[in-house]
Amino acid sequence: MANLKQSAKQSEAPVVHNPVFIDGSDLTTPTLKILRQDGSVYEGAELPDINKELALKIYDTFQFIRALDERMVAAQRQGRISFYMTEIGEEAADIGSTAALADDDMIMAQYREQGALAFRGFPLDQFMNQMFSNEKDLGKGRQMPIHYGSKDLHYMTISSPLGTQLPQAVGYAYGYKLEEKDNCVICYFGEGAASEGDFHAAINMAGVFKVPAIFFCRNNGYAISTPSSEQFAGDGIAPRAVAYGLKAIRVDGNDVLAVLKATQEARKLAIEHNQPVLIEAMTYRLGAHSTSDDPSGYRSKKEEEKWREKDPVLRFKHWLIQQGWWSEEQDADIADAKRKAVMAAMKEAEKVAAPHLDDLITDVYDTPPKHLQEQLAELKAHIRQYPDAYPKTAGRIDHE
Amino acid sequence: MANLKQSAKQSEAPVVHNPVFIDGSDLTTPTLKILRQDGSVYEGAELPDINKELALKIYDTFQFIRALDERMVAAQRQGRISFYMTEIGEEAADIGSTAALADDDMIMAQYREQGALAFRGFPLDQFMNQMFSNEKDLGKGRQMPIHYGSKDLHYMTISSPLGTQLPQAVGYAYGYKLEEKDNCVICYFGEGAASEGDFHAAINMAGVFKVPAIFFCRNNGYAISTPSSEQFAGDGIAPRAVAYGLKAIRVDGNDVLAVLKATQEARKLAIEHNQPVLIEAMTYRLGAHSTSDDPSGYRSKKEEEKWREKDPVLRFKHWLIQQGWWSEEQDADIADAKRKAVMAAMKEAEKVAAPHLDDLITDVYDTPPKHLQEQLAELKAHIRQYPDAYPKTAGRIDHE
Amino acid sequence: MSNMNLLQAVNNALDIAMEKEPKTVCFGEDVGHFGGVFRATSHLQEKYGKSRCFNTPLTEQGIIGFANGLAAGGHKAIAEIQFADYIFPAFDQIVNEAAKFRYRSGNEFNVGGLTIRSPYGGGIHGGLYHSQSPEAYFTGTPGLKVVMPRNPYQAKGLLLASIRDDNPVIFFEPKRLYRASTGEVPEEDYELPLGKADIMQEGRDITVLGWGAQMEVLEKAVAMAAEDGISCELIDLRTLMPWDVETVTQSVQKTGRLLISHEAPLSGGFAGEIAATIQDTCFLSLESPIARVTGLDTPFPLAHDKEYMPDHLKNYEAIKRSVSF
Amino acid sequence: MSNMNLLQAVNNALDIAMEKEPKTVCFGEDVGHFGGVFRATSHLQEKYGKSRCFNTPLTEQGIIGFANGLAAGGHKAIAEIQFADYIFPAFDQIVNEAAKFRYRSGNEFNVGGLTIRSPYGGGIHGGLYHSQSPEAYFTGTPGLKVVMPRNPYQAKGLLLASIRDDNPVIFFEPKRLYRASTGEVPEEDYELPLGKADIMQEGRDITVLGWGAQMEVLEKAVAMAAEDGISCELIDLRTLMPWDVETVTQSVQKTGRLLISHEAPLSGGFAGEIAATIQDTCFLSLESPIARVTGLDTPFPLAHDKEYMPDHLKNYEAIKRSVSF
Ligand SMILES: Cc1ncc(C[n+]2csc(CCOP(=O)(O)OP(=O)(O)O)c2C)c(N)n1
Ligand SMILES: Cc1ncc(C[n+]2csc(CCOP(=O)(O)OP(=O)(O)O)c2C)c(N)n1
Ligand SMILES: [Mg+2]
Ligand SMILES: [Mg+2]
Repeated sequence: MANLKQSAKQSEAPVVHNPVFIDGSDLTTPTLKILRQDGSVYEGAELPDINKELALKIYDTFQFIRALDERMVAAQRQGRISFYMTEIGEEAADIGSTAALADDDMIMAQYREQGALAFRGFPLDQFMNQMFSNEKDLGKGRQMPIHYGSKDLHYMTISSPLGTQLPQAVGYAYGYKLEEKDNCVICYFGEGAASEGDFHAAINMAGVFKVPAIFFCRNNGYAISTPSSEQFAGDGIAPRAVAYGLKAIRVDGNDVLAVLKATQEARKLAIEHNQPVLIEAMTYRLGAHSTSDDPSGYRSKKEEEKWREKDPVLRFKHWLIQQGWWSEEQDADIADAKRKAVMAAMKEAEKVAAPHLDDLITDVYDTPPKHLQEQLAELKAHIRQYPDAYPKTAGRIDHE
Repeated sequence: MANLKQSAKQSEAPVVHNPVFIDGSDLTTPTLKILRQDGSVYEGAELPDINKELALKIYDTFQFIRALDERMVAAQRQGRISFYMTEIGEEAADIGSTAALADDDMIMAQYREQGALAFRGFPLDQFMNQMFSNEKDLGKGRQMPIHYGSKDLHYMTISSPLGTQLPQAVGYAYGYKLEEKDNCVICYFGEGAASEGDFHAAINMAGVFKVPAIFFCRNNGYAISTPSSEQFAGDGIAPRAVAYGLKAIRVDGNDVLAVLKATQEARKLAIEHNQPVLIEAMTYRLGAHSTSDDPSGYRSKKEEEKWREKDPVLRFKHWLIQQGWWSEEQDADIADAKRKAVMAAMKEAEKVAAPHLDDLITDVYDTPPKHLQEQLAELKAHIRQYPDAYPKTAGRIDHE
Repeated sequence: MSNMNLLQAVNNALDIAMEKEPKTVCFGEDVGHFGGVFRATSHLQEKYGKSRCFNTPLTEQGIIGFANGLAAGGHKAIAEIQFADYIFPAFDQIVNEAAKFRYRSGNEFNVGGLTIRSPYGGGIHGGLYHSQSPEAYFTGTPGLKVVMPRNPYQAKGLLLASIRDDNPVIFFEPKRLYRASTGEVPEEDYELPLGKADIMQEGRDITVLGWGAQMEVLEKAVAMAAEDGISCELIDLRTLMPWDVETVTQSVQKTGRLLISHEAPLSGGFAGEIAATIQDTCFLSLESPIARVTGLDTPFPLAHDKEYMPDHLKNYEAIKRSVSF
Repeated sequence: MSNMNLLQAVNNALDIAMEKEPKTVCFGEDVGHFGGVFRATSHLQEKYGKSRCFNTPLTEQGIIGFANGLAAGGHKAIAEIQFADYIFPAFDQIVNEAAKFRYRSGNEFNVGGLTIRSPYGGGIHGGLYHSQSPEAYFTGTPGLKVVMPRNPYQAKGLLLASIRDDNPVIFFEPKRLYRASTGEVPEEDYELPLGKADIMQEGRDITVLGWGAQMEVLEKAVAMAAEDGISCELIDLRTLMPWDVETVTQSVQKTGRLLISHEAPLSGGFAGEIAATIQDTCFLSLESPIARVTGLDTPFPLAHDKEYMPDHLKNYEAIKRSVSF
């Protein structure tokens, strides 16, 4: 079980009579590792709570996400969707941590955590509906691809502005505490987003209000082209939590068992003690930042190769095989099946119509106020006049 | 000399195979103390660079600020000025630290650092002109009392929004670095203001850009009514600097020799190594937050008394007398002289006219654009029509 | 009925809201034990406990971020920003998050339970940073409602409606009137409708429109005009977004003239939006240009605040100019 | 002269500004080695070194706070905000600090050396957060200048003028046109005046006014109208604050009609301010209501972005409506 020692309080702090500056060398942040790359477990390592079923569910999600990411990058290149972001190389981080949660713990993600949503059971066709902005998209076709959200699955809709979900997670978790629910919030963010003021506000408030929240940092080395060495001068993100009265742990983010273990322990702290925890997962964004990006402009292939050797999916596969829970044959089959399913779903989603024009003005407010109704009416009249110019909607305007 | 050890880097960090959470107990922040309350020096304490002249200049500033604060609170009660803020109890912090700087190091203060400005030699009548918003005010009567500023004295004009000066200090210090000046910026702020996002942005950027800046936190226990226990859960402010790759030191903020020593060392780090430093001065706001506030609503007289016994001015006086540099007789004289000077200056400033109406629109831009000139012309015409309604300005409008 | 000042009316509304709906939570800087720097939240912590009324750390972006999350979880989050001048660090959480929460999620999530209260406006010798009227920064953001009451009765009814409205509402309180404005206020729970202007006085010659503290000024101006035989229709807009185009249009179609007054600077102030709309809806009825009587296009000054303010004399003169155009 | 796209023109202006004035510094997210996500700062780090062109941590409030301090120290600070949609975390540093720096200090200090560049606008399938046109949030803030160019030639001349202007300037670049708009641009240093509108085409029947990327749309609409025999006077406002009231007034006094178009939502958009001013300065000349053709009062949508946009057809129809009023 995790340490629950008391924080040192000011009053007990020592006195000195000559100036001593403290700095990063006064705080050491160890990294939790459980799995070696070959799938063997470090000696003395304590395994997380995991059985075959959970292990295979995690692995299934890995495979699904790999298939999805690969396919959608291709789809973007073909011009079928406008934008995509992969999580290749980081699957163990979001999927391993979500696997430690209760199904109704709220997930507040940044944008590179489709794996967490898949683990929760978001249907493949919903992924596709979102990316194709069609009328079946839960988000009504309003946001760019990958901005998923699902109330049923307790996955807060993604918002592009970075860092904003962090103080929101504190408020959401405070709501759990008020209602004495046995739930926590997990809030994902990148090491880049951790530079936003909202990050600081969030962890400071989490410490003061003692909320059941897990702040999960994917420290993947880059924020678009900016390496973490130009993002911060400290020793990563974990020490910040210490400074604000939280507990923190650093894990090998490519080691799904370490991630799972750390998150299981963090969840206990959050739920049982209203102790907010920050987890820093050290990982690497193997792909481009997004389909709009080309990393060859700012980093070397060699660096990428070094990290490709730490592939979290492969590492976990080795362990599964060593457990006798999985085989190479099954592996080939599943990859194939996932690819086919993704392709089929994509083709389906492409056929679905765009959202109805009326949804241009719904949800701005709970009900459309008069001025929006008028603007919509005007717009419809205009579209009727120029149907060819608005092919997506012209055919479907009700002829009031 | 201060320690200049290297920061521990991630790569060297240890690996563990069982989850270990780090928290505040893993980092100890000692407090630097040099002077005891009775004016004696702790054994083994290293004194700052200080001679009789500097010591008496500091003490003179203490006395001036006490006289000014006392008088202006009374003036506010009498309705002569609208607002005032005292720094009683915290004099050692701002004055002791400014005393460690070069005269042309930029000071970017919060608002409770009139002592720093007085130490720099801001004339008494200028203090008064600002508070009476008269036409001699360098700020042209535009800001509330105590929002001083002086280009000549390298004291950035105070701005009410909290925390905003912090990232500005980083930019200003970066300018010094670009020009390879042997200067640093000192940036004062309260422990309350340290909760603003701008604080985090500032120290993170300072660490990354390695700028010659000293972030000086007056941790005086309160932000208006909010005690620091409801402001943050960590061990004060200093550990935050560690997390962001700065150096940090905590000092007894009522011990002017400790403050001076720490700031002298910090300045060396800043100037010689472009090493940003955070100084946390532990002190107490003995007075009300401002003349609009009444602290009896949120804290006990007993708590205040405890801190009154730690009076920084008295403590320093004892030391001065022990040095043979000062006497009780001189003390009585100086207090009396300061009070008289303040009173006289106040009476002078009250007589000075309000700023000219034209200054209502200057300095919005470098030169007033047409629309502002027109608005002013209209306003003048209106005032001419109703001179009695605008007594401050009606008499002085040029009769174009 | 009991006689209350505007602060008491706000406090009373919060009290009722918290009593009736246990999911209601009030927070902000110094809001807890102390009851806020203006004491709008006095005694609420005593009555409802520290978990429902509390101090926050000093971070406006954190406060509204927290409030958004709390509201998204189904609570009524009432956040106080100590002065409207200090709302800007929270600007992103308001305009990019709160305002767009429902829309971007296709209504999977919303922060309809959010209300942001903040004292605004000049007249207290506050200079640049204790005087601003930032309403127009928010009226230009689809998804937000903006409400500004003029007196205690209005404040209570509009605040209760704002809290219960299922949209994020920014509620700006005229701090100059906190203690200066008193009046009879029902003790019981009541709401005044959002989105509806209030015709305070009917008239024939010109429509005079404002909101919040400015209504007091306009009442004086209108009274002066009356002595000159000018009959003004005085309207309090109350809700600035979505605003009551219909009531204003009807009034201007009748009077043929419109004056709009606010403390915020002229350029970019909300009067511009109203004038642009009304010159369209009332083009054929307008007998003189729509007049705007506002603050100057400067930061809020201190020594010259009297000169800066759109006071009753400036409004009175503008009324006369408009009528004799 | 050489043929440049808008990005190249911006890059070229930055290059010249940095070359001529060593106190000029460019920074922002990904601005350094990589040259910015749009590559507006390409090669500047190579040429002028890492200390004068560099990446910042990912914090807009920090970037502008830093820029304010650097400018206060006498440097020309050119800060990039990666997308105008992400300018809001810096709102406080812009509207409460940069805009008021000179005024509040009585000119003891100023940040006249500050220029904030940011790509704005829709048309790149960006949805809510890669499409916004937030200019009106800034035009309502005395102390700021706001500039928006329409093509490469304008971009270079206006950006150089903005950098050298001794006031904080917000320079919004039409990202839709970054590569799409090309044209002849002088290689040498030149400036175009701030505060002056540009009459792109003279006309008799109606004044058509816009700025930035919208000018391209308006050119099309005006051409369509010309085929119907309607003679439009097309004006690019270029500087939104302080704006050229005189040129617009003179034009409307001549044509008797005005249409203003922008991508931002209608309510609270800058067209409102212009309409309010012009209905006053041109009251007796106006032959039809001032028309505003703008985005809808919603967040910027994705699937329906075409429907949302104030395209040439909507403008064309509005021109006809106005002329036949
Ligand atoms: C407030 C804000 N500023 C800038 C951006 C543009 N942006 C999108 S992603 C990104 C980098 C984020 O890096 P990080 O947080 O490390 O996450 P990662 O992409 O590595 O997963 C940037 C700068 C944004 N979305 N929001
Ligand atoms: C952005 C902002 N929010 C709120 C305020 C109102 N306010 C003025 S001083 C203050 C407390 C500051 O406390 P601290 O930083 O500890 O400084 P101290 O007063 O103790 O010296 C508050 C909340 C402000 N000026 N600016
Ligand atoms: Mg990253
Ligand atoms: Mg304090």
